[in-house]
Amino acid sequence: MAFDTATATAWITAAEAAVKADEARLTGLDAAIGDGDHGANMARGLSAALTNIAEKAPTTPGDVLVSAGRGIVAKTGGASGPLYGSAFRRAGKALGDAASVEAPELGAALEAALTAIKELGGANEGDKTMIDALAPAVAAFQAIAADGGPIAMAAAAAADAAEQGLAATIPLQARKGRASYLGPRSVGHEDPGAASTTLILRALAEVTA
Amino acid sequence: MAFDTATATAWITAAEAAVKADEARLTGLDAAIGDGDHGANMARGLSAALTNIAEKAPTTPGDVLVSAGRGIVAKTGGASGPLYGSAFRRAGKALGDAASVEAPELGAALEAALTAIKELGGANEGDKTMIDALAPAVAAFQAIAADGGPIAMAAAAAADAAEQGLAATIPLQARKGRASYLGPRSVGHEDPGAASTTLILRALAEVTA
Amino acid sequence: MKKLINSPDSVIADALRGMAAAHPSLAVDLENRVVSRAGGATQGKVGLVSGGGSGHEPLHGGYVGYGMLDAAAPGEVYTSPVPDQILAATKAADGGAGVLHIVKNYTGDVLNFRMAAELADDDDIRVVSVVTNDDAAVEDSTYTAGRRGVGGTVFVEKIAGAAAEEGADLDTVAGIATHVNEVTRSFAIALHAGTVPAAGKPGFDLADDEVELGVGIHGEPGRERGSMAPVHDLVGYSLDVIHADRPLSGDLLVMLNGQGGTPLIELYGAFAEAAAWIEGHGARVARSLVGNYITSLDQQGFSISVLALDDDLLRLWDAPVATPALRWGR
Amino acid sequence: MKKLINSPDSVIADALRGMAAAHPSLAVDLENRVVSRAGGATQGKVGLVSGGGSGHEPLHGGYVGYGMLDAAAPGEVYTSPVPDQILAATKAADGGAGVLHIVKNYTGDVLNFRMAAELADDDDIRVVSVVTNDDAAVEDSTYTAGRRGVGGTVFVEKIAGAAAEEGADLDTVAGIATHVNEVTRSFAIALHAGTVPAAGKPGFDLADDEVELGVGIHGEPGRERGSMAPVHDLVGYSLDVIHADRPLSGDLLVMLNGQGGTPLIELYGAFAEAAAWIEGHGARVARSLVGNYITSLDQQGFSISVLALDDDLLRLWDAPVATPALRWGR
Ligand SMILES: Nc1ncnc2c1ncn2[C@@H]1O[C@H](COP(=O)(O)OP(=O)(O)O)[C@@H](O)[C@H]1O
Ligand SMILES: Nc1ncnc2c1ncn2[C@@H]1O[C@H](COP(=O)(O)OP(=O)(O)O)[C@@H](O)[C@H]1O
Ligand SMILES: [Mg+2]
Ligand SMILES: [Mg+2]
Ligand SMILES: [Mg+2]
Ligand SMILES: [Mg+2]
Repeated sequence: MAFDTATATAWITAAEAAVKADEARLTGLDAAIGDGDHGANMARGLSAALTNIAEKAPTTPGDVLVSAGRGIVAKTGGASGPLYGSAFRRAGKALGDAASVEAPELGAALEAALTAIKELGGANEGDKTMIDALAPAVAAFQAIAADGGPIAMAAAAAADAAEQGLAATIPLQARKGRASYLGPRSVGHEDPGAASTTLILRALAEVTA
Repeated sequence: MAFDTATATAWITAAEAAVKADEARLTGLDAAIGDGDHGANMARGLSAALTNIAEKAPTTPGDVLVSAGRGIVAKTGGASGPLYGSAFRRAGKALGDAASVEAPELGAALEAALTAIKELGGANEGDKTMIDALAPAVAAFQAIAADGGPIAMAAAAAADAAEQGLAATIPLQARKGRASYLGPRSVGHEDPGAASTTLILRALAEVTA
Repeated sequence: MKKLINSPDSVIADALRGMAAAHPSLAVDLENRVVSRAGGATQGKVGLVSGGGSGHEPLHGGYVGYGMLDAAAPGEVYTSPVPDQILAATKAADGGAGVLHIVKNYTGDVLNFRMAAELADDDDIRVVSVVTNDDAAVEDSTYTAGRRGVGGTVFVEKIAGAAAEEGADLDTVAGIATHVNEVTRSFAIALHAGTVPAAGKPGFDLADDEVELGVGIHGEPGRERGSMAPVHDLVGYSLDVIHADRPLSGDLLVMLNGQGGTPLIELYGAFAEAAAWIEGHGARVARSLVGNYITSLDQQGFSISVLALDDDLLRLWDAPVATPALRWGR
Repeated sequence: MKKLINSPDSVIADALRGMAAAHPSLAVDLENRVVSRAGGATQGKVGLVSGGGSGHEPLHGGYVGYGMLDAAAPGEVYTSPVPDQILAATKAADGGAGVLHIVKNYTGDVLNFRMAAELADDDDIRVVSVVTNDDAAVEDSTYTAGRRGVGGTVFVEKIAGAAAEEGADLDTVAGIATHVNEVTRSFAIALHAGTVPAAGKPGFDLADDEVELGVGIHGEPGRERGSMAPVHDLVGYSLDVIHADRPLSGDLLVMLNGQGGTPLIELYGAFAEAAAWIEGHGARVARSLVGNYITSLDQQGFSISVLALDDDLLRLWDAPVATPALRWGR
């Protein structure tokens, strides 16, 4: 299955539903080591992404992701708004104006998203952020794509890797974002942004399965 | 047993101890239909009475009560400060400069206290105030004194009457003091001032027994 | 109970030390517990004194200064001050033109201020007392203690203070204070009771779906218990009570006051509802205050006070004032 | 949870309606969520914009007015505003002499303000940003997000605002703002967490004998949990941390700030302890604020912010200011 306009739209739709279904959990994670708004932020942001997609009626998968990113930046606020917003926008731009792409292009788009987040936020692997879920996921996706594997398989592997990355944030001490203010007390909790990244990648796996 | 300087001083001492021992109860009654400070007010007031007696070293029972009243007015605040303060002062003045008095004079002094409270606060029997304990107590005291009964018997009867008067405040709706703001919701509770009056009269019965 | 205190016994003394350290414009007599203007009484000006139990901050100490009070006498928490203390405040406020006592209608306050006025009379200071009783929650009757003095007291202190600063004589200032009280009505609703330090627990318990309607400023229960509702309804209820008691029309001064524990963002939300209600009834918010002006420790809830303005009252309200809690024009 | 709101979703919109109704000196753009001066930007003056999550009232909207901010952009509760909104505030503040963004150091605030500055650049508005990070509770390091911007932000807004009003150019105003931030340190302790309306319960739970030491302004836990103690000790602990980080001496501006749910009488008691500590260490309280200036909804607790004054800072602090929450001199 190729990644086209319909699939891209289905991805954002599924991501929004997944985040809304798990809004309370995301908020709870953020309350423990942040300020307790990550669930609301992501729900608001992905709703705005859907609204913007509906308004813009994009005709390529790249445009779908750019529209999603713009919607997220415009309405989310917080750290996750600019970070996820730039990520989707840069992923969309990486897809160019192709009507449909295969695994290698989608893998490159996901890598562009990761780079956007790193550039904007200045964080790296191990800082206990969404990067700790996204970076291994991108690597897993690209490994399968490089072997000629289909998008479905790559996306499933990415979601699994994100989940492991999420679990691996538990023993980390946060060095970026609000959780860093807690110092050693940030240890022992999942990072909320890594949790939402995992949900979003699981949604990709589901709509491409 | 006559009412002399030592007895008067013992009365205030016992009253202070009784109020301190029951401070939490008085405060609880006041929290229900007032502002929850009657226990603290009475404890502060009667301590001040003792301090003033110690300072003035009065040599007549009348002067003991005047000193107590002045101490109470000067340090209590609230409704009970002026009311009890005036009551003790007027009772003391009624005793004149006698070195020792018998039941009829002490009864007249208690009546002067009642009159002082009525004049100052403008309340009457049935308004759910300390008057509802003091008025029947004065009547009981004077009845026995008029029959030639001793102070001990009169004081015991006064304390009993006060207790009954206190119980009788439960079904009343307050018309004076803070509890009046509650309207019908003041029904169903003992009046805190009637409760402290009962304690003070019971202390009189004990020190004269 | 967790409180930012040293001990329940030291709360007033500690707060007075803090006021002294924070406000060079104030003279704080720690011994007599009197807060007055640092410069002393203004000669030839009518002096204004108020006081009452503590726990209502910034009332009254925070309203001492140019254009408002000359001295305040803070009692124990929720307990009126004692006569000697009020006398000391009266002396501190006396500039030779007499002193106005602004007394909230509570038996304790009324009696202690009355005794103080008698003591002042012995010292040849002429005192006139005005008793505020603006609380529309309480049924008024000559057979009872009558209505409580609540938020309208802030209006009385500001407006009478401005009149005194203009040079009005004692009877005129007292007349204006009386008039302000007469044209003001207040109503309050509590969501969660405050905690008196000496008591150690909230004055009453409310379930999550309950409110107290018609509370005073001493953490006491209200005239009835009601159901929790959106702020639109709670504010509407309050203004309905006020309007039924004294119909609202024309230009109004409106205070949306917090009880100490409600965040300012919520008070602004409540004020939005009040303003909409008032416009909807054909009246107009000409002046307003939104914030914590007369509190009940950390109680959660609000009160609304509404005063019917005329040109004189508006001018006096707008006149310069410079106190810790209310300041404009200088 | 009981809150004086219509619904968790409407809290910001309702509060902005209330601010609009309460303060004719403000223009409130309900659509873009921008609070600015009613008269519009002052031509030729450097514009000052701040913003951040809501829930800290009176910060920032309450500091819009003469001598302080030109515009504020309030986000959702505890969530930074979005770039378009900050851009709208920047345009409202732009009088042709450039605009200063005063940004508290949080990843979300920094990123959204950075994006807004880029958008403003597209519109040919010159923007300089100053990021405040005065919280001595957080260990500073280039490997982390660094320190939080907290109470010192109020000082920055006031003092930079005065400089802009005097006619200083953008780089000068930014330099002063940077300097104020550098010479200010803050520390906060919470007794009871506040409740975010959308969350419906307090951000953390504390036992009756526990406090959170070194909290920020977003209801988050502090750097460690400590034992409840007399206010003397809690204030002393806070000033020890500040003093160890930047020794206190000379003339100080001291803010004893409430977190929204602590009564003013307790804040004065805390200020008494702060003043005594400072005198005891040979420094001097030259100016002070005591009250709720940067809050965390209904959280109970306090923060202390201390700024080392010099003649210029003192003059700018004393300069006239006329905003809803801070006003003197006019
Ligand atoms: N500098 C950063 N780089 C990457 N991710 C970050 C950074 N700062 C924060 N995050 C992510 O953002 C998440 C918090 O998002 P959110 O709660 O929506 O914003 P805020 O912290 O402003 O309240 C964190 O859990 C973390 O994963
Ligand atoms: N007008 C009055 N006449 C007589 N007693 C009164 C009057 N007003 C109040 N009281 C008494 O005072 C008691 C309350 O005293 P207290 O709690 O110490 O003062 P406050 O009401 O000022 O807090 C009431 O229970 C009542 O018995
Ligand atoms: Mg968050
Ligand atoms: Mg009482
Ligand atoms: Mg009382
Ligand atoms: Mg946030």
